Parts: sequence; structure tokens; C-alpha cells
Amino acid sequence: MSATSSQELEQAPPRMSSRLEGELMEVSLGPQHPSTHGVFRMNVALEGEIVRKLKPVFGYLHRNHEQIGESAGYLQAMPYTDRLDYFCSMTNNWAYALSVEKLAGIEVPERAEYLRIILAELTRLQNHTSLLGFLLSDMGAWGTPLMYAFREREKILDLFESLSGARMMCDYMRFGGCRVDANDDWIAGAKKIVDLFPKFLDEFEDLILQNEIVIARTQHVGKLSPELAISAGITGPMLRASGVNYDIRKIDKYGFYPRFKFRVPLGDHGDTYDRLMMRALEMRESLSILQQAFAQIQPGPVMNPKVKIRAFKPPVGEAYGRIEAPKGELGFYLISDGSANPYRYRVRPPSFINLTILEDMCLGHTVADVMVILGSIDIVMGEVDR
Amino acid sequence: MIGAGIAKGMAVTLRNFVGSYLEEDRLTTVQYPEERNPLPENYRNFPILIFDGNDPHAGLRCVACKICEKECPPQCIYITKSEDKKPDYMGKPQFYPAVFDIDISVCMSCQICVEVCPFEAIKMDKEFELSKRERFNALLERKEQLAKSNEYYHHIHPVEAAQVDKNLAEAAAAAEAKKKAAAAATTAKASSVGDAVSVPGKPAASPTAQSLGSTSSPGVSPPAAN
Amino acid sequence: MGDEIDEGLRSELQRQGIWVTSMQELYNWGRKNSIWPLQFGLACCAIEMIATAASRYDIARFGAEVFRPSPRQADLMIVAGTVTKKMAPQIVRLYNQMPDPKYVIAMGACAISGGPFKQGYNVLKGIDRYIPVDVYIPGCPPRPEALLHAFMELQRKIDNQKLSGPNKSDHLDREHPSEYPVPAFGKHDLVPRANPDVFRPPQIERV
Amino acid sequence: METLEQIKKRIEAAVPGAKIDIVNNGSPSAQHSLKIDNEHARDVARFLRDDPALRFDFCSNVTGVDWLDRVIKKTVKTKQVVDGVEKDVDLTSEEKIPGYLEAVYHLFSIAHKHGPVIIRMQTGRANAQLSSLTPIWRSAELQEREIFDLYGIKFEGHPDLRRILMWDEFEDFPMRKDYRPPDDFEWEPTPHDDVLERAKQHYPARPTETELKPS
Repeated sequence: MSATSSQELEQAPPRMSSRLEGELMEVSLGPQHPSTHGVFRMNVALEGEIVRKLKPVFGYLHRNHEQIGESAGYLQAMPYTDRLDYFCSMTNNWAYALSVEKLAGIEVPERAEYLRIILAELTRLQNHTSLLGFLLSDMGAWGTPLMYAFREREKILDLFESLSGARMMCDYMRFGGCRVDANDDWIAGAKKIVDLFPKFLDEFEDLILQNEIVIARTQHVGKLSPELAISAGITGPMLRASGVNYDIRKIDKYGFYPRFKFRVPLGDHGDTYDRLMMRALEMRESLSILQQAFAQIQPGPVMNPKVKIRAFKPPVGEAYGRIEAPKGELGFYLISDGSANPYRYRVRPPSFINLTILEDMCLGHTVADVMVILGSIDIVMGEVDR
Repeated sequence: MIGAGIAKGMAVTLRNFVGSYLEEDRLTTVQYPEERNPLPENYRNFPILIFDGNDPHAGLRCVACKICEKECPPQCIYITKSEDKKPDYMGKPQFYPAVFDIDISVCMSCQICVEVCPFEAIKMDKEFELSKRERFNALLERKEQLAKSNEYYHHIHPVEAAQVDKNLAEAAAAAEAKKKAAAAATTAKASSVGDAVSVPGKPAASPTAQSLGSTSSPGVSPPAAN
Repeated sequence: MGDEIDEGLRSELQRQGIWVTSMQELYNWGRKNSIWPLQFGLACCAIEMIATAASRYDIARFGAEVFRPSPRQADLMIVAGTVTKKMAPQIVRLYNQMPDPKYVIAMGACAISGGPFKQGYNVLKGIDRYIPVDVYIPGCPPRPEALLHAFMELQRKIDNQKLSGPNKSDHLDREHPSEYPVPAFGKHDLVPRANPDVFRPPQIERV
Repeated sequence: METLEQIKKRIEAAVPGAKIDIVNNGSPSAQHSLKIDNEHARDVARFLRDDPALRFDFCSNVTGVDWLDRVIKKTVKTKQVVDGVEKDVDLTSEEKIPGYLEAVYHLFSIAHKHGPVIIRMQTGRANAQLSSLTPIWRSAELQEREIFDLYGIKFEGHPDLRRILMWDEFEDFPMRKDYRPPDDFEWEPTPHDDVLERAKQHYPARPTETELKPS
């Protein structure tokens, strides 16, 4: 980073006063708005149709996740993590289990690690498919892509349900392994769905990626420079769309990811189209990881027998564990004072921090583009507000 | 050529439209309520209490140890321990819950109560058609509504219930053998001391104390202490 | 006009090929098969609500696929998810903006009682503290089928509503309010904490 | 990556007057942290970001921690002469640590792909104030606002310090450990411990027998 660019970054971001200024018209988008992906609100100042200022307003789904995590025990916080990013309960479980395993120094059996990878990649598939559906929905392709996306998502949810007992709130992982083992039928069923998935993906890409309207609405919209992306803490597909090669699966080498061959897709322009493409490409890599995992997985135990479920008390200390969730870096920061519940329980939510530069990306674009840019960030309010 | 991408997308839509009449893969709508997808074995919704035999009061496996009450993350269980004891299905006198209420308007279906129960007494139901027009008393399930027979449990979770029954039978057999050995030892002693009456009727150990810190998970929980 | 038709006469006429109905039945039949929900989701349950509207469960079979983005065009508010104290005034305002007759389904534990998050400082312990709720669906989150079941429950309720007489439907009763006061943001909590006209919990004592 | 001791030495050389302490972490994660002082925080942060060997350009996680007043009891065994006889006596000393608020920053390097280095800053619970690191890392912007909202630490130099999650009229700092939520316990059918105590205040003066009976 050169000296000039770092000075630029140190300038304060633009502010918005609470009153009407000059020619600008202030509009409040949300919290009840069909394309804000939940109860998100933006105060936008418009000059004609062009966005001149934009301030996101949070907190409409702030449900005290961190305080509940501190008052409940370590195990009790696990079902609450399901409800953070409610599309991806499996990766939330994994991030939390990983942090507690770091905090207490717990080993995880081999089969459990494979199951975790399988479930995390399935989660990535269903998250990215539904994201593309929602994004197209925001652009005006009302219904159709979302219906196709949800048709495939239901198949993956069926897998989750038959393994963990719930469609969305799986509560599947435990410290030191997984709650129940997957039988051979389940693995065979999952393999069948993964085998058929590329066919759907081809069709879905035909449907959207070359569509002239999609291209016109997304290319050169909401550009994000790599320097700003790094400084603003952007992670996940959004960072890689700006061309920064940073995938925690490769960097931290958590789980058994070093045993898998996969590529990290990178974007060139950092615009909305790149972010959209990034999801499509990542799904291909996830499919390749899944196929390798089905070939490699061996029978064995899925729980570390030394770990107690009740009265679990990790040693005094702290740990920060993070994984590459579908939306970016999901981290849990835990401080233990030796008692049965964490002294400090902090979630590092990727989509909350990815919203930091929403204003920078939207300035100068039209109101209609704001929805597309917001959709490409891939936010889930349960995680943004916690 | 401009418009080619849109045409391609339209072709996909058309293929799906026609396919939704012909291909099973694209024909996904389930005509609920006439037609239902079978629920998987592991599906869980709200907790129920299992009783053996025909009498929900006499056969209730719950001994009011209050572990689930303590471990429940949203604290939606309320138990009052009985003052007297009743014989459980093995014939041992045990405490029973005088009040056992679950507020299903709070329950988050996390299954932790099932995981921590050392007596295989609380299990997850699959019933989900529970919409009510009122809240306070309608959604507070009492002991009478929660108690479900072991047959019902076998009906909803056949594989898991068979495993649980097997575990319980093994534990009962082990306890029986231990009791016999103890009885033999006491009779041997009794010939010299002459006091062997009260031993078999007394529970071997306090069940709560024994189950603390156990690594139970469904299907492999340690057996009831008896 | 809302009087019941004699069942024997009706079946006799039906046998002759004449189908009769009362104004009340026709009115309720029309209403119950075209319930338009307000398109608005709060949290996790909203995703299950979308799944209900999507391909597999297809709420269009019940005439309710028209999710309206504007409360002015909606009949039904599905409160799908955790109602936080910051969001509660907006929900009451949306409810007030809906035209009569209007119905509310509280979907999921959080909307009913605050659910697993009810211990928190920013979570409202049930939307029925401020607005009346017609159907409650327990579950966290309820399956899409459970939402459809609640929907049928609501249809049954609409079917039984009377157009006249002492038990006539609330929305035809001039005395019955169709708007409720919007709570204000206070220094520590919402003011007031509940609307006593709507929220009347029974007494329960625990030792 | 360099060890924390090396980093500490280099910071002290580069930022004159900076006070750096290494905070040890006893858990198996072994993520030790650097405690930096308030006055030089921004210089230290800028050094960590711009130093070519470190390049911590990515500030991942920013969080607040509330530590209440604590008493640490230390028992030391000493030998004392009591009544002319030497005996082992346990001397218990109490060390009182006043409560403080803490801001913790987790730093990673995308350029060199290493990390984390954890830095923490402390301030008193009354009039809590720290210098904002948002000018160094943009990613701290929303997270510092969140700390301000929930813990009440004022970040000097933050461009837009307002409440973020709670409404503007709200006055408390709900994540502080001594916060008590407002009373809305009218209907608590399954109360325990604290909730039970608070629900009892809503019970009528004279208890009736009928309520407890199952309907």
C-alpha cells in the first residue's frame, strides 16, 4: 500500500445530517421493504434518482445473541448459533465448535471432520443458490429464478433434515465432533444430489449469466477497489470478487481442507457482476470438494469420547476461531473465566462488516442499483444485528 | 447478438414449464394436506415424556431429576418434584414430577433435553400441526398432554426406540444380575449377621449424582440407575 | 342476510341441480380463498415463509400467493420472526395501515412469546402485547406445512364469521377498534410495555 | 511471523514512549495479546499496518469486554514463628482490581497471510474513552459504533459515533455486566432463578390454589 492511498483511507467517510439539505430528498428504504432482505433500513439522500448519501440503519433484528451466549452455558449457545445466519446453520455451528475446540484444546475424529466439510459445502451450495435467486428477484426477475433456486435448496434441506432432524436449525455439531453419525444411505443420497447438481447449475447459469438485462444492471455497478475492500475488512466472495486472493480454507487450513484440491475463484473488476459470478464459480468448487469428500470418507467415530456434554468448563483464557462461511469470515471470540458459561462471547459477523462500505459502493448510482448492490453483498439480518 | 442471452433464458423457462408436467425431478409440489412427504426418522419438533405400559402416571419414566430443566437453553421447562415416591416400571420407588410443564411457545426444538436425560424419559415428537387460536394456556403443555406411550415412540422413531429399548433391557438385566449377586452376598453375610431385608428395595445410588457429567447422546445414554 | 339455510332443504335442492348459498357463506368463501399476506419477514421464520410460497409447498394453492409489499393491499400479516423492541412500533404502524378485515398470524416461537430470545433486552415478549393475534404457530421455525396448517385454521375462522347478529365479525362492529396505539421509544424500554386492551395474561404462580 | 516479543520491541523502537505489555493467554489456543496504551494507540496501529514485515492490513474483529471489580485472593505459604515454634501459615492476600472496559482488536495480514495479532486497550468504566482506530482500519467503523452502543466506550476520532443497534433515545449500555433489563415478566409459566424472582413481583398478594392445578 503506498503512502498516498493510506492517507486517502484515513479521511473520514461522508456524513449525513438528519435534516433535509438543499436539493436533496431524503428517503427511508425499509425496514419493511420487499428487497432489503429482512428488516434492514437505509436512509438515502437523493438528487433526482442519484444517490448522494446513504446511511444504513441497523438494529431491527438485534436480539441480544451475545448477551444470551454469555448467560447460557457453552453447549446452550450452540442452538442459538443456528439462528445467526439462518441460511447457514451448519457453518455457524462449525465456527462456534471450532472456537471452543481451540479454547479447550479438543481433538476431532477424522470422520467428524469429513462430515463437517460435507455439510459446510452443502450449506455453501444452498446459500449461494438462494442468494442468486434473491439477487435476480431484486433485479426484477420476480419469482422464476427464486423458485428454481428454492427447488434445489429443498433437496439439500431434506438432507439436513434427515441427518440432524431440522431443516434450517440443525444444531448438529458438538465440541469434539458431530451429534449423530451419517449412515451409508445418507451419504449415498447426498452423493446423488451432488451428482445431479451440475445439471441444475448449467441450466441456472444459462438462465441468468448471459442475460443482457442482468449484464446491463450489474456490470460496472457498485465497484469496490481491492485496497478499500481490505481496509474495510470485507471477506468472503465479496473480497475475492475484487481480486484479493484470501480464502480462510486455504490460509488457516482448518478442518481437513488441505487434503482437498480446489481452486479459489477471483474477480477482475470488483463490480456486482463479478460478485454474482463468484457465487456461481464457488459452487463448482464446492461440488468438487464434495465429490472428493465422498470418495475419502471412512467409517469411524464421530465424537471425541473425552468431551463432556454437561458441565463443560474450558480452562481460563481466550480464543478466536474463524472459518470461511458462505458469506465471509465468521469468527467467534470467546473469553473463559473457568466457569460453565463464557465470560465474553462475541460473534464476528461477516455480513455486518461487509456492510461497512455500502455507502461507498452506492454513491453516484440510482436507487434501483442500491438494491442490486445490497443484494450482491449477501446479507442476512440475523447475523448483521445478532 | 443482442437478445441471445434472454432467448437462452427463455428456453430454460420453457424447458422447466414443459418439464413440470413430464419430469418427476421438476414436479416438486407436495399437495399438503392431502399428500404429505414422510418425515425422516430423526425429525424433531417438541419434547414428549415417555411412559411404559398403559398408565401414563404409573409408567412415566421421568424421575423429576430436573437436569433438563437446568440445561434447557431457553428455559422452557418447569418441573416440581413430588413429595412421595411411586414405583417405576422396574418396581423401584422413585420420585415423579408433580408438575411438568413445557412452554412450546418458547421451545426452540434443540434436543438438548433429550441428550442430557439419563433416563430415556424425554424424547422428541414429530407432531407439527399445532396451530392454536389462543396462546397462554393452549401452548403451555402439561404433564398429561406430554405423556406419550412407548408404542407411540416406537411409531414415530422406530430405529431409535428399538435401540433405547435394547439399552434399557441390558441395563435392567445388568442391574438384576448385580442385585442377585448382592443378594447372594448378603444372604451369605446374613447367616452370620442376620440383617438382609432392607437392601434390595433401596435404589442403588442417587440417579442425579450418578448421571452428572455423563457423555450421553441419543441411543447411547447410560442406563437408568436402578 | 346471514341466516343459516336449512340443511335438509339445501341437500334436496342440490339433488335437483340447484345450488343455493347464503350471502354470508358466499362472502366468507370469497374472502377465505383470497387472503393476501403482507410481504414482510423479520427473521428465520421468514425464510420458511418464502419456502412455503416457493415451488414445493406452493401457497398459491390456497389463493394466497399474492404477497403485497404495501399494507394497504394486504389482508393478513404473517409476523414471521423475532419482534425486537426497535421494530415493534413499525409493526403496529403497519397493522394500523392495513384495511379491515385484517388478520394476524404469529409464526414461530419468537413472534408468539419472544421465544428463545425472550431473555434479551431488545426482544419483545410476543407481538400480542400490542396487536391482537388470530392464529399462533409454535415451532422454531415451524415447518412450511405448519404454516399451511395455520392458514387452514385461519380459513376456518373466516368461514365461521357472522355478518350480523350479536356475534358478528369484529371488523363489522363499529365499537371494535381497528387501530391500536403505537408504542414509543423510551429511555429504557418501550412506552407502554404492553397494551392492556389487547394483552391480558392469566395469572399463574410458581414457587 | 515474528514473535510477540519481537513485535513489542520493534513497536517500542518505532513509536517512542509507547507502553506495550504482553498479556498471556493460558488456554490451549495460546493466542497472546499486546496491551497498548491509549495515547499512542493510533501510532502503534499505524506501525502495525504499514511496517513492511508485519503489514497487518486487515482488522478482522473489534469487540468490547466489560470487567467488573474483582478481588483476587492469593494464598502464600510462609513459615512463621508462632509461640516460639516455626509453623507453616497460609497468608491470604487480597488484591482488588478495579473494573475496566476493554476494546480488543484482532489483526490479520492479507498481504503476508499471517495472524492473528491481538491488541487490546483499557479504560475506566466511568467516562470510558479510547482513541478510535477507524482512521487506520475502516472495518472498525461499525464495530466501534457497536461497542459505543452496547458498552458505552467513546471513541475519540470516530467519524460517526452514534447508537447503532439500539434506538437513539435509549440510555443504558446493555452489554455491561451490571445491566438489568426492564421488567416485563407478567407471563412466565416456566421461570427459574432470576426470572422466578422477577416474575414473583407480578403475583397477586394472596396466592390462590386453583392456578397451579392443571386445566
